[in-house]
Amino acid sequence: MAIDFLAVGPEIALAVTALVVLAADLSLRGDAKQLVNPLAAVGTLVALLLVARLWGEERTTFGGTFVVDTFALTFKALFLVVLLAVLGISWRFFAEGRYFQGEYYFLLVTAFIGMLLMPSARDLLVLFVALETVSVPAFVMVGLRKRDLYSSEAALKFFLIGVLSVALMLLGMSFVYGFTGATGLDAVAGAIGGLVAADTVEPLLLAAVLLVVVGFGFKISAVPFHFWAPDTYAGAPMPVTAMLAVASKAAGFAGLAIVSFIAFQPLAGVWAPILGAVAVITMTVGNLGALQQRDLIRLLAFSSVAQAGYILLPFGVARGGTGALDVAVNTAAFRSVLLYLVAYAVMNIGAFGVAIGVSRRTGLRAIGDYAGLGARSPLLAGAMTVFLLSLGGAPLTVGLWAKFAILEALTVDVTTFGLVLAGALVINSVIAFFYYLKVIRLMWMVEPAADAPALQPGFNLSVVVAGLAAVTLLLGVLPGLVTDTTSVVTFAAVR
Amino acid sequence: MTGLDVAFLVVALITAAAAIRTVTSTNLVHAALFLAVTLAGIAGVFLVLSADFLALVQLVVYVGAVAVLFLFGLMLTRAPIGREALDSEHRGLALGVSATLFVLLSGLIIAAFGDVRVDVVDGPRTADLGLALFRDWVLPFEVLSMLLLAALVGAIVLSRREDGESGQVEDVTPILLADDPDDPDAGDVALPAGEGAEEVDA
Amino acid sequence: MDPNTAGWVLIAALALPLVGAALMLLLPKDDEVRIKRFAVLVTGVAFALVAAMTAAFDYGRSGELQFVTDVAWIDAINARFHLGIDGISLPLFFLSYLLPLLSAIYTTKHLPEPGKPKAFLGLMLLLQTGMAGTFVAFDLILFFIFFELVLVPMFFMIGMWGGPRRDYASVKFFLYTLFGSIFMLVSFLAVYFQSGLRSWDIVELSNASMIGSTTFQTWAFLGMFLGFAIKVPMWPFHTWLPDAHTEAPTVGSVLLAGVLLKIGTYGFIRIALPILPGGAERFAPVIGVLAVIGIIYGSLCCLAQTDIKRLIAFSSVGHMGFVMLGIAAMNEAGIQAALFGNIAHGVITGMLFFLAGSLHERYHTRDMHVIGGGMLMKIPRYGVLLTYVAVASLGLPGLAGFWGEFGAMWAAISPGFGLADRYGGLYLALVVFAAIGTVLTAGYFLWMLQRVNLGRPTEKWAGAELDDVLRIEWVAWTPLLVLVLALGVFPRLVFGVQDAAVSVLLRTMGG
Amino acid sequence: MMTDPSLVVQAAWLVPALPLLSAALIAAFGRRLPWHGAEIGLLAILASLGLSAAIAWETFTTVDPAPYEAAFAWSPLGGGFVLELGMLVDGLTAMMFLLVTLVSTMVQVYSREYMHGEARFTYYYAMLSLFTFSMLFLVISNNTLQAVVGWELVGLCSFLLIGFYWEEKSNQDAANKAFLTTKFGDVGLIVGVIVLSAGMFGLTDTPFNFLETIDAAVAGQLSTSTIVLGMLLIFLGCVSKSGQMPLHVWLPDAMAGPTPVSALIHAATMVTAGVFLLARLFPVLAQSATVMAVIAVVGVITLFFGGLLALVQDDIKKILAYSTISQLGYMVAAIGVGGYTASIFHLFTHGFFKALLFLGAGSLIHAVHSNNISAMGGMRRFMPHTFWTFTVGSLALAGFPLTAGFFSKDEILIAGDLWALNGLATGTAVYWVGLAAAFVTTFYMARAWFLIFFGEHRGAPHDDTHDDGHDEVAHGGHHAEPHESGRQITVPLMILAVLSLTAGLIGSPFAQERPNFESWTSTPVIEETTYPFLAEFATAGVGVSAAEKGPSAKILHGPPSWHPDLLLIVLGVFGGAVGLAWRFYGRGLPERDPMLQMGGLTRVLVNKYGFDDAGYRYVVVPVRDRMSAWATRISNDVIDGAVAGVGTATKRMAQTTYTAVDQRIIDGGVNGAAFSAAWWSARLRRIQSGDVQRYAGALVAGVILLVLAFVAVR
Amino acid sequence: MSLVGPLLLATLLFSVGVYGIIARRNAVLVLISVELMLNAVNINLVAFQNLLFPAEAAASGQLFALFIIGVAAAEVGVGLAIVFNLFRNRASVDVDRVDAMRW
Repeated sequence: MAIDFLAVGPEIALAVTALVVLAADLSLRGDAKQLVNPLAAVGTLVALLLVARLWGEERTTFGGTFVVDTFALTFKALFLVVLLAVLGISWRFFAEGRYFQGEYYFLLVTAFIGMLLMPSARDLLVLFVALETVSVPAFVMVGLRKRDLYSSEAALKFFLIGVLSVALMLLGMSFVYGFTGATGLDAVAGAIGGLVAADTVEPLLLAAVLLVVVGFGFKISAVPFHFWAPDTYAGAPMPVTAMLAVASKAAGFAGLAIVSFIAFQPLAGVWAPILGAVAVITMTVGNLGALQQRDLIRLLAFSSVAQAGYILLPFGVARGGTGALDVAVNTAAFRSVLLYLVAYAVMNIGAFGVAIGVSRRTGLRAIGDYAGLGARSPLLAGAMTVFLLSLGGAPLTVGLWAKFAILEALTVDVTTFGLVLAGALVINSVIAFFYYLKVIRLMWMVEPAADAPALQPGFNLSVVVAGLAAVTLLLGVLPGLVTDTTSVVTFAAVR
Repeated sequence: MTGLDVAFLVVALITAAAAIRTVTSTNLVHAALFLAVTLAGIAGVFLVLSADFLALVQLVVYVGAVAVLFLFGLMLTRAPIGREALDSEHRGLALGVSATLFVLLSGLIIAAFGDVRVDVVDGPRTADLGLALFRDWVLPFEVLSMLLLAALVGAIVLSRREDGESGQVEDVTPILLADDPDDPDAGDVALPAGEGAEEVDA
Repeated sequence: MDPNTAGWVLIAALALPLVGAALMLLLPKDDEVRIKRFAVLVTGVAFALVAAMTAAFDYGRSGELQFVTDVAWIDAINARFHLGIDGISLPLFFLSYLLPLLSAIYTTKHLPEPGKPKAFLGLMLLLQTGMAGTFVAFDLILFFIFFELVLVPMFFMIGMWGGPRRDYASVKFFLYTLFGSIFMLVSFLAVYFQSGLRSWDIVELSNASMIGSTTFQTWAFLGMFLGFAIKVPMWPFHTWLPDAHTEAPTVGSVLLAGVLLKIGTYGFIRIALPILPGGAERFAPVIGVLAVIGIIYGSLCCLAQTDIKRLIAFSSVGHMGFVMLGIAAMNEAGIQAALFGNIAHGVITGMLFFLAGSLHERYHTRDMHVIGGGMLMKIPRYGVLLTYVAVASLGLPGLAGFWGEFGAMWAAISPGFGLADRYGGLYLALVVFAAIGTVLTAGYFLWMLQRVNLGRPTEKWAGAELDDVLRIEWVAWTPLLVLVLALGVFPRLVFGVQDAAVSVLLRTMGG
Repeated sequence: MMTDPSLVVQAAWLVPALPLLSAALIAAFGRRLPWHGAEIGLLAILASLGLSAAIAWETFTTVDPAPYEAAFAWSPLGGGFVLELGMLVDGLTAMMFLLVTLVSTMVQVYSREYMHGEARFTYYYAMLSLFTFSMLFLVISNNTLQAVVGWELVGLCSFLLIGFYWEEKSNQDAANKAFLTTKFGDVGLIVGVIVLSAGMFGLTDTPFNFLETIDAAVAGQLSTSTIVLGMLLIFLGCVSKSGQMPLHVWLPDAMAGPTPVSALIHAATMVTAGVFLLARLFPVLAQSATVMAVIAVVGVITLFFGGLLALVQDDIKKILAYSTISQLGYMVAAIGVGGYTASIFHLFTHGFFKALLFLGAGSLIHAVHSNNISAMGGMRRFMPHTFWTFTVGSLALAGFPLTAGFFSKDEILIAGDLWALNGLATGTAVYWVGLAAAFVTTFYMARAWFLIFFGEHRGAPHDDTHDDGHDEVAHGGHHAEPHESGRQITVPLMILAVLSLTAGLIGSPFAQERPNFESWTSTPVIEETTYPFLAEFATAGVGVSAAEKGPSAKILHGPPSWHPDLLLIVLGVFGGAVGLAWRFYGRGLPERDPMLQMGGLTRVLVNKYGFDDAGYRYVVVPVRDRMSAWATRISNDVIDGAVAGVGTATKRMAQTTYTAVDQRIIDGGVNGAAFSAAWWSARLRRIQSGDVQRYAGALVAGVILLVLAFVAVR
Repeated sequence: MSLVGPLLLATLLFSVGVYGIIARRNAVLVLISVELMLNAVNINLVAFQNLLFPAEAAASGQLFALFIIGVAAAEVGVGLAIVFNLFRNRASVDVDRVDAMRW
């Protein structure tokens, strides 16, 4: 059995990059250590090129546990671009903060290996390992500000909740294995499909399905697995927060999508309404939580919880059947998740980028510190405005299309439940604008404090932020650039 | 009830008792030792289930390494001893949650597998395991190696003594948390409506 | 330019303000005079272009789309970039180019605090594109984009240049409208999928046979209803309006009343009714009742006001009630009246807000008690203008306000779609109450005039130096003042243009 | 259609157009002209008068005139309906033209002296012209909607002229009251027009057209409900505009305007618009017994009780105002009893003698600087011209035989009598109450006449603040004695006096041969109008020949005829009333006015039956003050409360002031939701306790719940 | 042999682990509880593999357990490192006191 090395090319490239980074870190001294950042970026670009090379192909290797298709490649491209952006906003932060740069970049790249693996994995075991590969380095990265109490605390909370979730997920996987005798997703789906057809689905199997979802629920910080998120986001170094909020979450969604839409698709009639309800609760809790925050990072954390709720919504209308309409609904749901994640990545990293730009030198991150940002740094404030409006779903930003895609998925077949979910989305969007507008208002409509320190966002960060803002607006006007790409992703391709 | 059942029952009882003592023991060292017993008991379970290789791995990795690691951990953190010191006030919550979980899952398990009995217990042989590992599971295996490396590096980074690579603490920009949890008003960001209402009062 | 082929003109007209806004960014920040002049230039050129379009418009075919552009836009969801203009759109489109020009002229003299003309005028230009776009977009998605696009600049306009409670007002404005518009989007999507056409094209969907079941239509209409009714605003979704108006800078109020509110009624007429006639038929009595409640209620609230700007704002609730009553009539005359009411309200109330703004510039208060009367003595020309516009607003025949109000009542006496048989009595009652509303309207405007205009100036103002109408104000206001009279005397200026288009619209509804 | 209408008739549109032009010209250039704009107004109105006279002559001499109608499409209204802008010229139009332009001319001439030196002299003339235009526009209209336009414009001009002295609050209030009261009636008018036009849907594209509506009604194409509802609502408009009870309250207050304005607007023209409209639509309302009865009853009530009110007035203008109300009551009552010709004949004559009386009163006021008859006395010595013209006017008003008022009032009484003979009680009421009111009329006019012109001159109080102050022109210098007004005032008085004496002749029994007033103002449609309901009531009667009985009867009018019995009765009434008045007032103002000594009756009259008070207390105050507050409260406590949830909405229910209430709006709506959102969020965040073990517990608990949910869903 | 026995034992161990995570104050003891949970899963996997699917060629169950052991080791390492670091910062490893960030 030959291994298709090209199929795992991006992963290999990142693995090599990780090792090179580690080696370079050991051999470089002082300020030269900064160079590991461009080194990692080069490796990422190579991986990106490999993704581009693979684009449009469908490959399967490792005995069917690893699949390359447009769905996976889209995610991989997304992760790699996010990695580039995170590298961009990390450079100065880590270089000036005198953290463990080499190790940080090594851990970062390693975590991304896990992410790249996630959308390709077609086996519970591989999914588990991929998930852990994302998590374990993340546990460490969160605690990288070693002398900082908050950082340690954040790491501890993240770790404990993460491990607990993984344990629950493993328990579920073990039961799934017990029922199906397999860990390959297709095999699991087949076995479950048989059970569904024979109408011999044990409640335990349903419980197991739910438990498997838990692990991803942790990654995507869905309620009630979201508790770590605000605390961890607040305590972690900001680039790590950005990574957690975006990449790690996207990876979680990739995994969740695969598991739900492939392995457990025959049971969709059971898990869809529950996930829909969880989605509604998640976005509500996230938005209500965000309303109260005075710390921008925590606000963004709760906001990202809410966003997770939005992304979860399409899962709520998933169908267990295989009729034409069912496939259409599932495909739309699937695509909308993907589209939203792309949009979400762009706007959220941007927002964190601005937050880093404001607080890296000053340490200021209270929302109140953003007063008059428009006067102090119009570009940062302008970009932040764009990102926040986009997060809220304002027109001419990519955020609108993301929400649009979700709504589209909910209404492909007009059902009462779908409309309820849509209604929840509407109401939550409005609540969300409350706190987004609060920040925007502060930035533009309040005079800056007299002693507000000067801002030096730095070149890399500025480029990243400006680029993301431009992309946000560009995709806002021409969403076709993404929607046309994701439309290639069909449900059949996932199957 | 076969001999296997009896053997399992004995081992299981020991394991369970040790496990419970692990989380209830008031003495740190005792707890760690009970953990070792539990892990060894699990190795015994594996043996009864005729998973010899796993039993061995269990003994070597867990009883030999992990339990010792925990012991070191306990020593290094100089934790105090005693129920109040070892248990938080969440005991009630913990008991409720875990008991419910146990009852729920047990019920479901019995409902699902209550009538499954197997006469011959025979798992894959060790050679098959090796073959499968490098035939079917080589991808996760390789990734696991990266994971272990990352864990190693991470653990070293975190537990290394120096502060930052230059050893200078003061260069670290402190985080100014906006939310002071001890401030009762924290987070009560005035809503616009609130402002409006105040105007009326004035 | 040939209206059959010259789609580029429409695009150019839409793009001009955007380009202008971008160019304005290049001007030096401190050169206020040049920035203001540039804004006048941009809006002026855009208006000239639209005026030329109006001239070139083929009035013989006002029921058909002209200046059409229809190209692919987002393939994945079949959204198209479809622009066009017909008899229904034209007057509103014209208005959305006229008012910004006048606002720009007005701003050269009265720039609201805290200055920053570049940002202010830039936002206004952005707003203009959004407003104008809604009236010519014939793709639901495109419409939605323009519809939403309006929010952001208006939010900033109110929030940065508004009155003391601007924060509150701006957020309220934004959230209210947003709330409705997303429901509207849900409805759009439902229609998109339910129609089976996989098309967002308004014309195509309008011409389609009944989409979905009656139940579906009702629910889908509810979604659109929320979106549009909040924008209108209909009672009881109106509560954002007085705040937004009161706090907004003068120009913001003018554009808000003059064009923004029209988007809601336009949406009803252009989208909700033709695409979902079944739902509309079911909703019509509800709309009618809410509209009339709005008329009475708005007038009553006006009676309680002391802030003149707030009074005008509440009067909008009443006037838009008449517009909605026309829509509720579900017949040609009703739609005609609604559209006329739209235009008339835009012109009159826009003018009233100009006046209220200038009043504030002079007296530095809008409280009628503080002003205390005697304005007709102190600044007579200004007083005469206020009387003139107020009288127009209370629906005096011969001025613009009358035709929309009368037409709506007239149309409602015999509503279309068989509503006359089922709800004849209700509609008669609606007409009666709407007519009573006109008395209340007259009441508050007369009381306002009495409190502001008549009598002798109080001691506080007797010695004060107050400017009568300035030259720049004359320039900015004259077109509106003329329109108020012209529309009143020649209602066919609007009725005639719309006639064919409304007939076509009603045909697509199958009524 | 009139065959070959003459050029004058075709040019009838010029009659309203000229005043409109003049209004615009005066507004634009008036200030710069030597007469400050009055010359433009005069020129225009004289031209209009000339044209009107020509049209009147044309229509008067034409045998069996059919209306001349010309119109063009004003605007499409949607649904294929067209609104016309057009003119309908027939005898009625011509009569109104003549009346309006003539009185307007007199007033404009008169005003040049009367308003001399006014700061807003130009504005005044512009408004007069505008008013004249509006009235003529209403009169010439060929459709109801156009008439509504004119009607409302008339109302606006009235508002502007009543409030001419807007510095004083009382005048502002009077203007507002006039506008709003009539506007209230306009609700009826507008809805009525709408209802009537709705009846025409399907019959025509021009549903507002008068002639088509009349034809349809006569042909029975309009449903009874349409006619009853539509006409009653339109009548509501007439009630308010023509000062019928109970919406007459604005008319006395409207005397706040300059006296010539009162003469023009509140005596001769605007207030007759209602009667005109009823006459215009007479064949329609003749289709319904209900409508006729309601109109008659309202008219009867007004003509009597309105007249009573004049008994206790001291202000000469108020006396005339109540007299106007009473006389309008006669006209309306006449319509209600089928006296089409009688009604508009009285309208015609009343226009002249009431304008004369008002202008005469103005002359007096001009001289003594007071409106109060108690401040006058013995004026015949100072102002001989005013005296004799005023006397003529009073006689005409009192219906002294052979004056204009005598013929027209008699016609009304006769119409009532004929109606009664057909078995309709309203006719009886009109006849007897009409007679009683004639006594009252004569008495109060005699009272005023004695008090003003006889006895000693009591002199104007020097303290100007005693006056209502609204009508006085601020003349420099002190007048020791009143003196006669100038020629620009007296000449119009004389012209009008002559007309008051002679105008009745064309409708009198002296003019039984055609052409007379009846043939002038009737059209074939009117003449052939039948009362479908009359058959039910018909008994043998005079005036209705046996051949005409049956399912319907010909309209109850014909060539004027002599009624000697009535002449005697009228003379008796006149003599009795004058005698009584002479007994009370013949020797000047008694110390205690007997009119104020009638106990309860006086109180009721002085309180104006409580209408004004009631109107203010039960309509204005509740609407303006209470309902508006309620509305705002509803907005907050109910609407937004529903959104916001009970908890937040009821928090400060007690606060009733507007601002406080408005804040409830704020708490409600989206922000109310936000408030509750904030409330929830404040609670929810406690869950985020910071304690990771609680998180873990919550997590597992959540998992358990979800598992249960899963199993449950299954 | 009955399948329920090992499964119930696993469930018990898992629940005990959950109890420990929530109830134990000392961070190291919490980590120990985590190990209990992971081991419980292993029992499940092995029981299923050897009792239900002994012939499965990929030996997924046992190998899954093997991977879990490996990952658990990694987690213990990282977890202890985090706890040490926390201890250095606070001189305490009481989990329930670590609540500087909340709400």
